[in-house]
Amino acid sequence: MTASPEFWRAMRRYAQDPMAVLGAAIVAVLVLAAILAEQVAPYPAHAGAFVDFVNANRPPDATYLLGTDGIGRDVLSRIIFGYRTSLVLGLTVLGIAVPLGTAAGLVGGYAGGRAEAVVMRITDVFLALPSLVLAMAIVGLFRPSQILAMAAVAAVWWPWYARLVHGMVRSIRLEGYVVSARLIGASPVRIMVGEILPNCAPTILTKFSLDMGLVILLGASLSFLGLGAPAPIPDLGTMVADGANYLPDQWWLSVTAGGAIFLAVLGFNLVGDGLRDVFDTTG
Amino acid sequence: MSSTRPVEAPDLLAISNLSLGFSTLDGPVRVLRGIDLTVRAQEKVALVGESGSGKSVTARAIMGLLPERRTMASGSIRFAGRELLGRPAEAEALRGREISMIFQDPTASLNPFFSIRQQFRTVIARGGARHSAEAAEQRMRQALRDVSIPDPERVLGSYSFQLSGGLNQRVMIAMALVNTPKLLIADEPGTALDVTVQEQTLRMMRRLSQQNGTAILFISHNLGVVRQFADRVYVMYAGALVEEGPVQRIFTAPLHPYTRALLASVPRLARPTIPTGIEGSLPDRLKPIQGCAFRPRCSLSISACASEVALVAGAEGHRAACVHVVPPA
Amino acid sequence: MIRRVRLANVAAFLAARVGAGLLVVFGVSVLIFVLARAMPGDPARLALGPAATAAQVERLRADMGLDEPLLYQYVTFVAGALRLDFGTSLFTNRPVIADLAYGFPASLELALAAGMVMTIFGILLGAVSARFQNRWPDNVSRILSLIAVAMPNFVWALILMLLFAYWAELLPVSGRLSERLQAPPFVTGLVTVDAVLAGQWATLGDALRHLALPAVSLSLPGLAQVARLTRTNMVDVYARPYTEFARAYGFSEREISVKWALRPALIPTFTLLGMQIVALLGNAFLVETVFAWPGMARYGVEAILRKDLNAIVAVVMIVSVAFVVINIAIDLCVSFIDPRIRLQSAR
Amino acid sequence: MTQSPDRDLMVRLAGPRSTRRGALMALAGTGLGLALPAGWRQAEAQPAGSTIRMTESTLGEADPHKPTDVPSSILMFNLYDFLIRPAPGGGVSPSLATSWEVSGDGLTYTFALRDDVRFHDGKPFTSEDVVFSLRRMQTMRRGFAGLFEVIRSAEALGPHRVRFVLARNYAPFLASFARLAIVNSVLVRANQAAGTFGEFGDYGQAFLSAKDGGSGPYVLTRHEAQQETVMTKFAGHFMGHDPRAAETVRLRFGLQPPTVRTMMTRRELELTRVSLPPEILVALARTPGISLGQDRAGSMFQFKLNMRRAPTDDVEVRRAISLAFDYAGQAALLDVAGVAAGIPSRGPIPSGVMGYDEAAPTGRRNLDAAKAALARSKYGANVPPLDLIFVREFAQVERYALLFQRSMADIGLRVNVLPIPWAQYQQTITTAESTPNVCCIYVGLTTPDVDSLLWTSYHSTSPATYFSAQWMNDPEVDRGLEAGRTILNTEQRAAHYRALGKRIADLVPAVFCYDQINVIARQNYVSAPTLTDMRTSVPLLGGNYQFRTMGVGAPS
Amino acid sequence: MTGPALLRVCNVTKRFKLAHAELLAVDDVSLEVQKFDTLAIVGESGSGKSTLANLIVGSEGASSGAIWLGDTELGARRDKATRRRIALVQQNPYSALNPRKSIRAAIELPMIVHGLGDRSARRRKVDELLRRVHLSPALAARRPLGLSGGERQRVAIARALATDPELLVLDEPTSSLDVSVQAHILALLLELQQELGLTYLFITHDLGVVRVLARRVAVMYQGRVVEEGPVEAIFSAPRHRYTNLLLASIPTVSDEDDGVKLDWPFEQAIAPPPEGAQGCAFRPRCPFAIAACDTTRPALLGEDALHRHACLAPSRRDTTAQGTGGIS
Repeated sequence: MTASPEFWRAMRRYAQDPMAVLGAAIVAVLVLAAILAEQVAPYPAHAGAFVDFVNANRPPDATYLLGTDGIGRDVLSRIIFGYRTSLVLGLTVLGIAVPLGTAAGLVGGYAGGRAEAVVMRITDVFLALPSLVLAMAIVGLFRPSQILAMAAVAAVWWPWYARLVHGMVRSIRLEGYVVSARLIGASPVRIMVGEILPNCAPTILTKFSLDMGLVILLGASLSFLGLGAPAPIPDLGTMVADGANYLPDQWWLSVTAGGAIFLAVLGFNLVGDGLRDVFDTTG
Repeated sequence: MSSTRPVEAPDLLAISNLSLGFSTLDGPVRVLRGIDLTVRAQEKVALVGESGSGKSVTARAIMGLLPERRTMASGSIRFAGRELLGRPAEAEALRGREISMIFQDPTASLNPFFSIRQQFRTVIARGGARHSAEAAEQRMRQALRDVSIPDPERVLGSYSFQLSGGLNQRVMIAMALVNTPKLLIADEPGTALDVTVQEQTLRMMRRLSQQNGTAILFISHNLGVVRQFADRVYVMYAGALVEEGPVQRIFTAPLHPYTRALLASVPRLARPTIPTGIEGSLPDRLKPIQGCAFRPRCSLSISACASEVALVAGAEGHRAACVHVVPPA
Repeated sequence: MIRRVRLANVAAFLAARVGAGLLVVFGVSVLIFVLARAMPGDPARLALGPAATAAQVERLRADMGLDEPLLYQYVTFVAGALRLDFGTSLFTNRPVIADLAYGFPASLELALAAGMVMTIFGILLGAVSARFQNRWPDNVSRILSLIAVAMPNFVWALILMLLFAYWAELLPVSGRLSERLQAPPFVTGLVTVDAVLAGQWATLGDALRHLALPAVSLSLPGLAQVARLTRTNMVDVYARPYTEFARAYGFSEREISVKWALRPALIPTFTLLGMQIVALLGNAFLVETVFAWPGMARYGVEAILRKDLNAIVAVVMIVSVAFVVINIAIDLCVSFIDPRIRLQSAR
Repeated sequence: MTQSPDRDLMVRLAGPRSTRRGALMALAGTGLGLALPAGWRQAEAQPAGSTIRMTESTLGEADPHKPTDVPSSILMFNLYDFLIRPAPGGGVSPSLATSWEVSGDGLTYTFALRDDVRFHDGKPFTSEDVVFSLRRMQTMRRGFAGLFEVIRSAEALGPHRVRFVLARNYAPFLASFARLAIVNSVLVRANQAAGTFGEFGDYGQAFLSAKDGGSGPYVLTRHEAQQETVMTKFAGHFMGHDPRAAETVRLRFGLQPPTVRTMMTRRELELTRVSLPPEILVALARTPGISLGQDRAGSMFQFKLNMRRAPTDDVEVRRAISLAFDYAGQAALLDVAGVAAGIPSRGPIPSGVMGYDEAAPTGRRNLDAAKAALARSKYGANVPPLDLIFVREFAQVERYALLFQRSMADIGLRVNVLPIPWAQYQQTITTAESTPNVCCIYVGLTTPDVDSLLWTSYHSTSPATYFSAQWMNDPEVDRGLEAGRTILNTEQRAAHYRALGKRIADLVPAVFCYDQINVIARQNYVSAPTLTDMRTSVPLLGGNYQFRTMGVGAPS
Repeated sequence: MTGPALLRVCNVTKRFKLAHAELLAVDDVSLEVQKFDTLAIVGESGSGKSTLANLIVGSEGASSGAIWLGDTELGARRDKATRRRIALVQQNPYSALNPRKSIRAAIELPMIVHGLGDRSARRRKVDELLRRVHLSPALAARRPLGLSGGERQRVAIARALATDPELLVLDEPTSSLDVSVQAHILALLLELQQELGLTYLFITHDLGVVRVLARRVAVMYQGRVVEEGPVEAIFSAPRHRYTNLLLASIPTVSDEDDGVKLDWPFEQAIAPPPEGAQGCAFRPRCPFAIAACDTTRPALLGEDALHRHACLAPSRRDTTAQGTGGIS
């Protein structure tokens, strides 16, 4: 797809908001760090099978900028690799939840009547389930595994998208172009995908970026239940959760990992806010 | 400056050389370019122009309703001698007491979460005088009866979404006038309503302003309505005034080519002729305007139009910003 | 045409909501029932331990009805559930309902308190943000709410505990009441409410002090969401004609922000709160763990880990019923805030 | 080891703390918006009185005849009495039974019982209660019931005499009685509900799950599975209490390490039982008024290797693993603020237990030998990766797991490490197929007899528990274990088990890491001899938490 | 000028069920539109004109009665062949175009849905349609965002023409445009009608526009047609008082246009409509009512087939206007 003038206009508008630009910069740095972790991290080996009890629990110093954990691993290196895990977690969960929720919301919102009632009641059922319970139940069905845990989280995450999209579809379906397409005789699928979906996309994208931060956080709860990434793969959520056990003496463990999550949440939130502002006045 | 105008009453509202700009994400936008406008006490003045001409912004500038932080303004807005521009506190002190406003869409303008009574009571409290609950109630009822609402009690207990647009319009007029303001700004009143209701609204405003001695600044894109209502008319185009004069002269002997073209665009009931319309479109708001803004669309444009054109006085307080206007000898 | 205030509208609205709620509860019950039984691992074997004989396991399975057809099990379960009989917990060997009667009020009290903190401070932050949009109070409040959302709430729990209990020793660390105090007579199970009912003010104070840290840490991540939503809605409401109307008619800016614009902006916030309550009850597990709060969430997690079928199903059902009830309550609140719902016939 | 409060230290502490407190109070006032009247502050800092509050993991039922875990054992040891009790340093000593006679063929045991014992409700203890308790255990077949399968008949020979006839020789028999809690038969019968046990209904399960039915030194007064279990002193106990024994014991469930740390510092806890991360223990050791203690419960830390799953089904692979493990790295982990958290193991039998071979070598790393062993294995160079699970709740185990992973990397073995919650852990190891290659776990004696550890771990017919995660099926070991039960002579038995231990070690069913000592923290005003004095500690899971023997001074 | 009617609306009624009542939006309406003719349906909000348009374009189904397009009866469910023959131009050009799709995609959609032409044929057709509505084909690549209201409405008209329809339903096509732009759109519509031989059904509340565009007018009030006839006759000599009121309320820009005056007090004329009255719905606002107006709902009748009205006491007019018939 070639960049339309509208795209560049949106980019210009985005660039006007310093906070949004800051957010984009943070996200860009984090994503790059995650991709290039092997090159960027001071001690790449510390993300793998590594123990060094001699250097365990060292507070931040020149050698280990953010200190070491109880196993003697460099916290900074693990945070950089942790971004990789967390981003994969976020993308996987939302990669399942967003299409699922969007499809449900589209169908429910556009079909109306009985189909809508059915879809929205199913959505409500999932909303009424405690997410951790469902996650654990699904994981319980099989073996504890991170992929399954992610699928389970996605299972409780999609209703939010379904509701969001549903609400938008309810109003967009009354727009002139949708009415027009319907009167022409366009099929419901064509209308939903061709006419309505593109107009939901900005809002979905905005929520997507906001949710990235939240999903990263959820990793912490999952690892609390033993559903995090398998050791020794660093995972920001697990690092916060584990590090919290050593508060307040080894404060740097959870504080730095928490700060890393904060940075990601902040970055994605600012990007989301910026996107919303851009799309708000465009749409 | 007003030497050619017959002085009937002191200026209630005097806007001089008002320029306004907004900073937007796409860049700065100039919306008003040196507006001079006066409303005398008890006068009915119309500000007419198409969408994007800046007439609503003018109204909001007077009321002090523009977002301070993103607005760049220069010039002066004086109300009864007091400067309002850049002094939000001054404007706020006047709002709802000395100056009132009616909006285009009455139903959307009333808060659907509060009953008419709750909103009306706040408006009355705004009047300054302390009223007992009973007295306030009486005043609300009387105000509603004044706008031909036969059952004020029922209306007061209702919410805007329960009432018809016409009824909401009357409620809003009653609220606007209950504190006997000196100036009423009416922004496209009744545009969203049916013609019969619009007609009724105009009649009511005319009657009440006469009763209360309220001056009206009437903002509209509908030339027909302006003709029926106003004593004096300002015509705006692209953020600037292009013509000003008594209503009769504007409609019978318009001076500016834009005014003439606008009048020619209105379908006529007497003849099934196709109105001519105006070719082209409004200038880009992000780009600075040089000379007459109407020049690209004007069939009469000459090279002189490229330089700044000031309002030139014609007969009977009639002025227009066009190089073709010849001032009377 | 002025429509009369129709209570019937509210009643019809409520009836529709209750009906939808029942459907949700039904859906949840089917889902969790099937899920619980689809879990691998024999709950009977797990409960009886490795020493039990196969015959013993069979007997327990039969006692639990596990060898009946699924549909029959479900019907039996529903029949029991309607009498509030969820069977016996395999872990505590007590009726599940007795365990829940102990844990649920504690969790509910925590979730409600967190919900209140979340609502009040979230709306406050959001309203301040919206009123001073893009100015420093807005930025401060947005950063604050981002900080709140950037830590999982059990980490908040630990941090707050260290700050206010370890260093400052201002607030208690664990439990619902100090050991020296007797719990007030059981009425609602919510210690604070029961203390008020019994007029035991010292107990109320103590309960509130115990509640403070868990509730705040449970509320923080959600608080940010409430603040964000409130901000968005209020910005939207500020852009509405009726806000301009209010300004034009001289309503004071303060009054607009605390009354005329706030109320319309609260509707979506309230709806979010209703949906958040499940998250609160669910996440409560982590906070309950840190503060040794004797709640249901911990019980639920324990039940899942131990495949305590009856307990799992009961916990989930209770949560979903709480979800439905709280959402109906919120809808009712909303219908009183929003006269359009209360008065307008469905058109 | 001072038992009086350290006032000087308290005074020293008050200084810096108060400034921090001031700043944070402001924070509390504004940040939390909780306007608390001044009088409410510090309400919690009441004297603990004679209370012992101890951390514990969740405890389902209080029924003494069902569970097998440590928390339940502790409850059992304090609420109930037993015919015998484990003696410090191994062996048994009289308790409810004053003496016993064993017939020449070793099949008949006759116990003389005390006649001065009363249950908590005042009912005198008789032989009927013993028989009832045994029947209940045998019938319900829960918990440690397997220990009593060997009993062919039990009969009361009088109110204070009871006789057991065994089906075969069973050397560990006497020790088994450390796990037969004697319940009040009258009380239980009176409270039995409908159930599947014929005239015994539910055998009082519903009643005993949360109520007291014993004669032990403490009475169960409150049992909330989710929060705490409260016991109060039973003044009429026949063994008596330490003069300063706690009036109340509260077991607090599921507290997180930082919570424990805070509560210990604030003196809202007297004793920690659940293992804490070493960092927390170090911090607590530095805290005035708190010192560390050791729970020597005869347990061991092992990496159990699944002998029926590739590649750990090959003894050479297991040997390679055992040789590759970094024992020196482990040694570094065993020092917690100068207190040993364990001593290197010398085979499958923990120190201080019959059969322990002091001459056997401790583990030693030899990478060359490990690589050679690996090369000898049927997998050669292509050894598939190993799955390792550990219990999440055991805070420090992850380090050993990662040390293991790191060690194996040196001989080219990949290890996938997975932490699993305890309840799921138990489920994962129920079959050989679902059991991963490596299970890190603590195992210990459940009765004072070595058989209780070895049989459950290594006999091919023992039920699937976390003990047996190596799935050994070796006829020679089976025979050795069976023989060990028939040898009545203590000396001979010890020699037998030393030999058996060697045989087991040769099969490398596990990496025998260290004999675990659970490091605990306690307030100095609590005296707990079993946790501070090696000579009084009992090598038995949960055996060292006898609150009767602990004392509480005034805190400050 | 009388040929076969292209559109016939026969006794069509549409009821909406509300929570506590039933709304009769369209009440027994019969109308015909000749081929190549333009019928304007005028009325205020709530008169039922939009509902009638919805029934004709098929976004809703009638409660009773029948609508015929030529020989085809139009139900709510229609096949594509029928849908092709009717196109709708909507009121709001800002909502009529999908902001996320290019102009080309918008105009192409009907062709794609109806399988008209291949890619390149469609491309040519889009360019041609754009030229036909006096827009540059270069616009095709753009999105609606930068377009003015007038340009958007032209695009919407081009889209409506994409399937070569016979009947164009114009739902207030100029009411949200500026008057200077409106004039161009009106001119364009007249031009297209002449060039393409289109038939227009024109829904509006703006009588000024009607004068320009329509040849016949139907005035609706409370769901019923109260007057129907040639545009000159209606404008110069309305028979129904409601038509009279509408005409008199129009704010005009010159004295010349103030032909129709209200001959009873305005305040009375705008009294609120009654609920559930038996007789003529306009009765409470009408000072000329006779006794029968209270009980009889007048039928749409007239002296001749060309000019009908539903009034028992119509205003008496000199029939001078009739002589001028015919549209220039």
